[in-house]
Amino acid sequence: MSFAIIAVFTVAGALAAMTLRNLVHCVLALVVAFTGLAGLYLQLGAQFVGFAQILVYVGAVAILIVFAMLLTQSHEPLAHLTVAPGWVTSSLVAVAVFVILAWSIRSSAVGARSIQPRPEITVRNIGDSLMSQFVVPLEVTGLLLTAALVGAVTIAMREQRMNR
Amino acid sequence: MLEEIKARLDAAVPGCRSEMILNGSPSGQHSLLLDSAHAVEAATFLRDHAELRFDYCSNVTGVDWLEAQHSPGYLEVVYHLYSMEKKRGPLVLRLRTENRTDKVHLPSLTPVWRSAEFQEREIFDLYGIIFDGHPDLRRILMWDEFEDHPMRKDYVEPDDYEYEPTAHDDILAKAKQHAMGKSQEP
Amino acid sequence: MTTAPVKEATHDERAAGCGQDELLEIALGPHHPSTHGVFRMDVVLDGERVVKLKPVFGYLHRNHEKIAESASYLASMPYTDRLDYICSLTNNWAYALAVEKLAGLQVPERAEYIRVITAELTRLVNHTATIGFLTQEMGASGTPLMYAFREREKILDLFESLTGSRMMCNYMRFGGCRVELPAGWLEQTKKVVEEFPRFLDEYEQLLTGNEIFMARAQGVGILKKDLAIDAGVTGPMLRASGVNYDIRKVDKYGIYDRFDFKIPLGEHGDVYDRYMVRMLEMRESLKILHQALRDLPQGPLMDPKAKIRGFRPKPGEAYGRIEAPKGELGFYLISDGSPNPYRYRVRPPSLINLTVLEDMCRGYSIADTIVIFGTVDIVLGEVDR
Amino acid sequence: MLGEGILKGLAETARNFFGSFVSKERLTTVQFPEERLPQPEAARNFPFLVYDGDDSQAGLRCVACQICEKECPPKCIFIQKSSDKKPDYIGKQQFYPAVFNIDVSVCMSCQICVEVCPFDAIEMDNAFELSTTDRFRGLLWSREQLAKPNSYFHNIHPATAAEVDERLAEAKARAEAKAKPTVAASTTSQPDSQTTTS
Amino acid sequence: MDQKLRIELSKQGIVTTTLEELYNWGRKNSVWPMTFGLACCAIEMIATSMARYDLARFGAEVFRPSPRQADLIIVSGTVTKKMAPQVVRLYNQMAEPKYVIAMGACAISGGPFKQGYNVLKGIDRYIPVDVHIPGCPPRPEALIDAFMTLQKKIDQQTLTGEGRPRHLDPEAPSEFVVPRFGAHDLEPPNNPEVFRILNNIDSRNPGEVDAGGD
Amino acid sequence: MTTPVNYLLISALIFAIGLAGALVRRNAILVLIGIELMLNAANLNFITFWRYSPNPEALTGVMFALFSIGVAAAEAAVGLALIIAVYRHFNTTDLDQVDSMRG
Amino acid sequence: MTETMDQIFVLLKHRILAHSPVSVQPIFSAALSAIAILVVFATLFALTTILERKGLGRFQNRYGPNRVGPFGLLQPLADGLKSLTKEDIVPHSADGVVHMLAPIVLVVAAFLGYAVLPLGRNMTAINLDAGLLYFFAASSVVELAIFMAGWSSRNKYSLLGAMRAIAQMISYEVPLILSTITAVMAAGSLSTGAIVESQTGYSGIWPHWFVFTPWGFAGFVLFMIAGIAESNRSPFDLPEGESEIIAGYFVEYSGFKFALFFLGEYIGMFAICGLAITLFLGGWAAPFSFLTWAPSYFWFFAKLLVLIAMLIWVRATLPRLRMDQLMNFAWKFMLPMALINLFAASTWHFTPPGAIRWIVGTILIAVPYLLLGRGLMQSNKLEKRTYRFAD
Amino acid sequence: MNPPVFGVYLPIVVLAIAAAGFAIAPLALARLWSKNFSPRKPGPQKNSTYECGLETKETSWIPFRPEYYLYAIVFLIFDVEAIFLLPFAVAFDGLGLGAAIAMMVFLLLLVEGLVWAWQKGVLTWV
Repeated sequence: MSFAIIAVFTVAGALAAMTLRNLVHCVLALVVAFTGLAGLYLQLGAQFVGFAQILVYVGAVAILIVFAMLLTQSHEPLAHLTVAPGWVTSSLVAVAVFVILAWSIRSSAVGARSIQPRPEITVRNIGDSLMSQFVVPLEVTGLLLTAALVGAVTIAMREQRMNR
Repeated sequence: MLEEIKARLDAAVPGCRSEMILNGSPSGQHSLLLDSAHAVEAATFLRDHAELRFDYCSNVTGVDWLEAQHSPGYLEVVYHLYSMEKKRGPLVLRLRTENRTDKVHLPSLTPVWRSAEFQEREIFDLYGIIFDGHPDLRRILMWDEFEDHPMRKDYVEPDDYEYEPTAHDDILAKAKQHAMGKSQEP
Repeated sequence: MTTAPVKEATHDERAAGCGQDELLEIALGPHHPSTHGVFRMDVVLDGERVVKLKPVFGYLHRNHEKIAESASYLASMPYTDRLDYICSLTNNWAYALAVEKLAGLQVPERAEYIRVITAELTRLVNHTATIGFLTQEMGASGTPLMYAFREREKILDLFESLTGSRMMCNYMRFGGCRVELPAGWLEQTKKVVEEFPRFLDEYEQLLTGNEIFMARAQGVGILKKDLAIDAGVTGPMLRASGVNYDIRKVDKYGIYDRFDFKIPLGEHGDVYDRYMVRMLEMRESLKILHQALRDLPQGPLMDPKAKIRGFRPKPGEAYGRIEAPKGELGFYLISDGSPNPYRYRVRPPSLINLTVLEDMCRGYSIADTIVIFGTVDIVLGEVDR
Repeated sequence: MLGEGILKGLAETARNFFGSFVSKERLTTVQFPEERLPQPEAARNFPFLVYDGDDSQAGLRCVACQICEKECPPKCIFIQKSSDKKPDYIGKQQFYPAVFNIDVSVCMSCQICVEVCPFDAIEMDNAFELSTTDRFRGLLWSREQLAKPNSYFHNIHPATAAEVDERLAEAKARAEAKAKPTVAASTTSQPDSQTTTS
Repeated sequence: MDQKLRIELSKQGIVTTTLEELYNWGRKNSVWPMTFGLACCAIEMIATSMARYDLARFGAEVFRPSPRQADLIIVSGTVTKKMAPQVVRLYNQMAEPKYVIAMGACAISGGPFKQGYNVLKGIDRYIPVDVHIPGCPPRPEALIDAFMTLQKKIDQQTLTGEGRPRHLDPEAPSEFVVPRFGAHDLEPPNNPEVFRILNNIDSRNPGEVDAGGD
Repeated sequence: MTTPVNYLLISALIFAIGLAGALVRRNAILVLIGIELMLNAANLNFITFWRYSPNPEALTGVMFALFSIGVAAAEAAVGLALIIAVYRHFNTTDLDQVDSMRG
Repeated sequence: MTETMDQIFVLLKHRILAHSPVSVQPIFSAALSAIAILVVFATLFALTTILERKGLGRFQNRYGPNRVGPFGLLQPLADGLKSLTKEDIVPHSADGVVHMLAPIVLVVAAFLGYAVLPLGRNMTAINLDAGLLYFFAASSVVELAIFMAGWSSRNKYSLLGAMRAIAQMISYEVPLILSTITAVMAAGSLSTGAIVESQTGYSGIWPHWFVFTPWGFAGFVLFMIAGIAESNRSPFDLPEGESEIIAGYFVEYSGFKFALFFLGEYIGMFAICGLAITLFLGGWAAPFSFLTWAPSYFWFFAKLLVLIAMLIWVRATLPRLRMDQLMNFAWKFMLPMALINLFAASTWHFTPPGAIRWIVGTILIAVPYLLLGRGLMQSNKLEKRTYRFAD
Repeated sequence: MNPPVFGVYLPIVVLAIAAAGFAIAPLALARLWSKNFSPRKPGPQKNSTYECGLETKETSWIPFRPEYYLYAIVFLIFDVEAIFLLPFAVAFDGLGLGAAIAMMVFLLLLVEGLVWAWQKGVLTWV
């Protein structure tokens, strides 16, 4: 039952995020979708990921989007519902993708898998494996984050500060 | 001292036609009337002259001389100058308009002393003297839509006495008249 | 608050760095918590930086000059209280001084001493209030202001028992003062003056070394010496910029040449200097008060030549000025021999000190603007009259 | 060191906080309706008319000379002179105010009316609890509302009142000396001036 | 009328009365003034909120800078004609229930500056004033006294019926005409809904003047 | 009992919605939002497969999701910075207009 | 007896649950906890508003509210009633739905954090393994609520206030999280319960609170500073800096919605204080071993009140920072200090116990503090000045 | 024993719902009050945007500076970093010096970014 509730929230949020006219409303709907996804992670027993999802996506990415939006959205708060010229085709493509995915999921053997007993994964487990098995990806991520920081800042502040 | 300044001024700014205006009160603050065409030049001289150094313009005032006292009437601007460096003053300068109605232009001394900026705006607002060369000549105290110059002696106030508990002399008359006018209306 | 009209930028302009000229216009006031009443500043912001600042006046234009021109000389005296309503006694003095010059009245010595005492007390009142409001503008939640007003109340009590009113003293008359000191007033004043330095110490303890206060005040709102002189800035603001000009010393009006006091001068001309100059000036005022209270002579209070009713000075004009707490307060009077002044003009220090507001604020953030504005120390009654 | 000044400031406020529980100096509040600050002798708010004796109207010292009306800076006094006369405290026949209104919604408490009054008939009251919900009925005071007995004056400004009484007694004595024959008549008509000077 | 109905009605009456008392109690003890100072009286208003007089004792030290959150506008000082539209607009933007204290001579009638060409002769020309405090400026105690007068006034207001205050009456206006700046004066010079002029001026008996408005 | 199929279907649905949005909407920020949604759908798949894998004790799925969050965050930062740069250049975030104004 | 007093609420809950059917027991239990949290902290909010006003009064030489009810204690009730009956204004240009939702989201987000706060022994609504992360996740929603409020009002002051608030909150969130990591390292868990448990021991009479270590003390101070900034309290109350931007993001809110913002802010402040207690001040543990007889929740709330009093004290004293100074302080002082503290903490764990540990730890923190502090002063050109006098 | 809905997270959900109810209830009550007694009286003046008592122009668009965005980027990066730091901290006492050094390297990378940003003036509020 809880799955149904969360799923409805998530999908509704995602749908709203993609269809609402007002950009801010879109972001708020997106937040609902993110939160719903976090709920799904929690349902699946990935507590750490679930909360990390909220912290990063709701607390940071959404804020980032909001800032970007307020920076770029200039004169009227309403974004007109502009759609690409070939929106019918695009929608059809998306529907097709969904149908194919759904069909493959249905027909695959995954559904038959029964759930394993709840694994006792704690943050400590994550930490242990992060610092042992995944230490290289960790460093790479660090590098990536630094690179992203440098890149994003350079792109965003180009012209701005240089002019001053 | 004033004579000395006048002599120097006349020598330095030949066309300034300065004129001493004597003051009858015990304060003894006599003033110099300047020709408006040379006022900026004279003011600059007074400010920059090494021995005079009237670097500080304290007070700028408008005066409305109605026709009754001085025929024909005119508007006057009075500047009180001091020297911060030499620590002396005041030197009183006067500028006059030609009349009170249409020829009310005077040169602005704001380029010489910035402290005149708001005071000249105020005089423009309240007396209607137009200062040529003022950087930002707008109304300062009254709202922009206002049309009159209230400090002029012949300004008529708007009649807005609705009810006067202290009905008093001419106010009483006004209020009575007003009340009567209003009560006749539905 | 209006948004600047967005220009239709050409492609080239956009490419040159769009978003550069997108300025925000904000009106601070007339109803704004920290514009000391009904002042208004139209500020143009680039981000948070002030690009342009236009003061808008007149929201308290009470036609003081016009009213005074249709009233007798005496009747204007209570109106002067309401000019700079924080320090009515110095306003009284400036007006009385101008009229005395106009009519050639002599003030008895005792009255001069009392004038000095009340004027210096007024300076304390004004500076405490100013500094209190300044901290309020920096966002302190009332405490320094409360302490400042705590001390102010003590002096207001003195004023009340001397003149009958806390704020609108209406005490001085042409050629002297209105009433004799009440019994016990001198002792009470001495006590207040004795205790005042302790308050100053506490206040400095609270603020002067406070890092947040220093960060907010130092290097903010710098006013250069030359500009200050050019723009006719007077009072503590001028002295904070390093100009040694105090009318008490220059004109030696009243009996100020008899007292031993110094003029504190700032170097940087920033908010911190203006704050400190006021603090130090209060200490100097206390010195003057000590001396004046010690030396107060006996004698009459009024020039016998002075008349209360039917006062008609000879035709002529006079400009009298004093060092009011906010700067040079001058009165310019033209008499035509009638009981009313023909022209009555107030030279308000606050208005003219505001001339440089834009120059001081340009380039600083909007929060600084409020603080800088606070150190200009204006009172709207005087600015708009 | 960073934070030193902040700590000093905190110490200062803490001293005031704890001081407020022990020292009167650090708890300066006067809880108004219950506690009241003493009003000094000179305190002034609005003018009132002094009367001698018991009759608040007949005993008014005011002779409707209208000087205060003329001198009042905000022009808040309105006087209409009576057509008949009545004897004043020294027995001289004087006009009296048929109408004496003060609009306290205009009055600026400047005390000039008191200063210029040659008869000490108008004095400053120090009552201030005058807030009203009705501007028109509550703030225009008539002769009846303005009249207050001399004892009240003594009550609020004892020193000034004593001075005034002395002056009046002197004037009266002078008047009596000048016009001996009418003394008897005037004292009978004005018995109150005796009581007040005592 | 049958007994049951009467009991029922009186029960409702009790409910209304308790509600009314509670409502008035809450309102009168939590009057938050707006940070709004105009002139000299504003200094005394500030002094009132300072330690010596401490308006906070009445729970009224919460000076809200935004009119949305304030209950009381203390018109403290001279309202000039240039300022009048702003004052009225601010008053209009306040949320009901809202109260006005006209503090000092200038706010009530223009006071000493009444003769000025730029001074509004009483703020009650445009907005309904609840309490007037004469004085120039009134002492801080006088403001506290006015505050208590306002509390008393609030306490006497009824929740329902004819005599209910303006903000409970759906018919009564909640915002008033904001004057415009004209070429010589404000337009309109007053708001007839608030300020009803008097028909007969009788300076002899001011107490009996037929004051149209209130 | 919910089966992995439900989660996977939701994931597919969100992916499709994100895809549709990214393709249909012309506002650059909305396109980015669409992409974020797709990434999240993928994350959900990771977690689901981890949870229903024969050996959930191996934290691969969780770690993958964590790293994916980090990478997606970096992507969002750079993407939005790009949008801002584009906006500054063309004064619009409408991709069509950007397209037509190129050159 | 002590044990019973300590666990009285837990026992009470169990007693109540025992009488309910098994199928609804979990939901019932959750509801009981939720209601307890709401009631307790809403009451605390009311109490704090009046205590703050009275306390500020005392700092300022006056009484503060003392006329409504006994000692003025009914003041919050009157304020609440007033707010309830006040007209609710929604500006016509505002975004109605978002305008309406913002205060609700704020209150919900502010309350969510309490789920993991151990209010006493065994008194945690839910003991999550990733409790701390959950707390931060929940509190990050507050930013969004503030943005909603500021944006939906369509008022420039409120939008400016909201942007300031968000910029401030995100800037201080980094040092906030980093300063907690030291405690997490010591406790070896993200679970708030476990963190408190690890501090419950005593050496003699002295408790094993993390605040009594160099890194713990530094962490606590950093956490509190960042926490004050997170909850928009003075001297970091720029978003509602009334001397500049009127009332910040809630300029346009009236009536009870405005009250909800106040509630949300105070609730957020309590949560931050509660977390500080949990992380550094030993949670519900008694301050001395001989005081353990008092119930655990008593100690929690006592510590909470002390921290709140401290915040009031700070508010009564300090002026407000400027926006750039605020951001500088966050990024150029707080963040480096938090990182250094992290380093100091890990060094602490790798050095053997004893005096050397203390010396190294203290130096590792004090030296950078002095250097950074001086750098901060110098980069802003702050100095003590002397003045000259003219005759 | 796992509760039927929302698993162990039930208390959170219940708390959220209760808190929402806690916020909504007084709002509903206030609405009820205004319906019965004190009518809401919107008006063109009253419901216009507050701006210091001046008239408003119907726009709320403020040109924001990119500073906000730059800070947000740095924040985002450090937020993600915290996500990795937290599990490390939890497992810290069980890990050796090597892991700590690995984490320090990770941190150092980010600090490097911070220093770069600092030097670039990103962290300067304009």
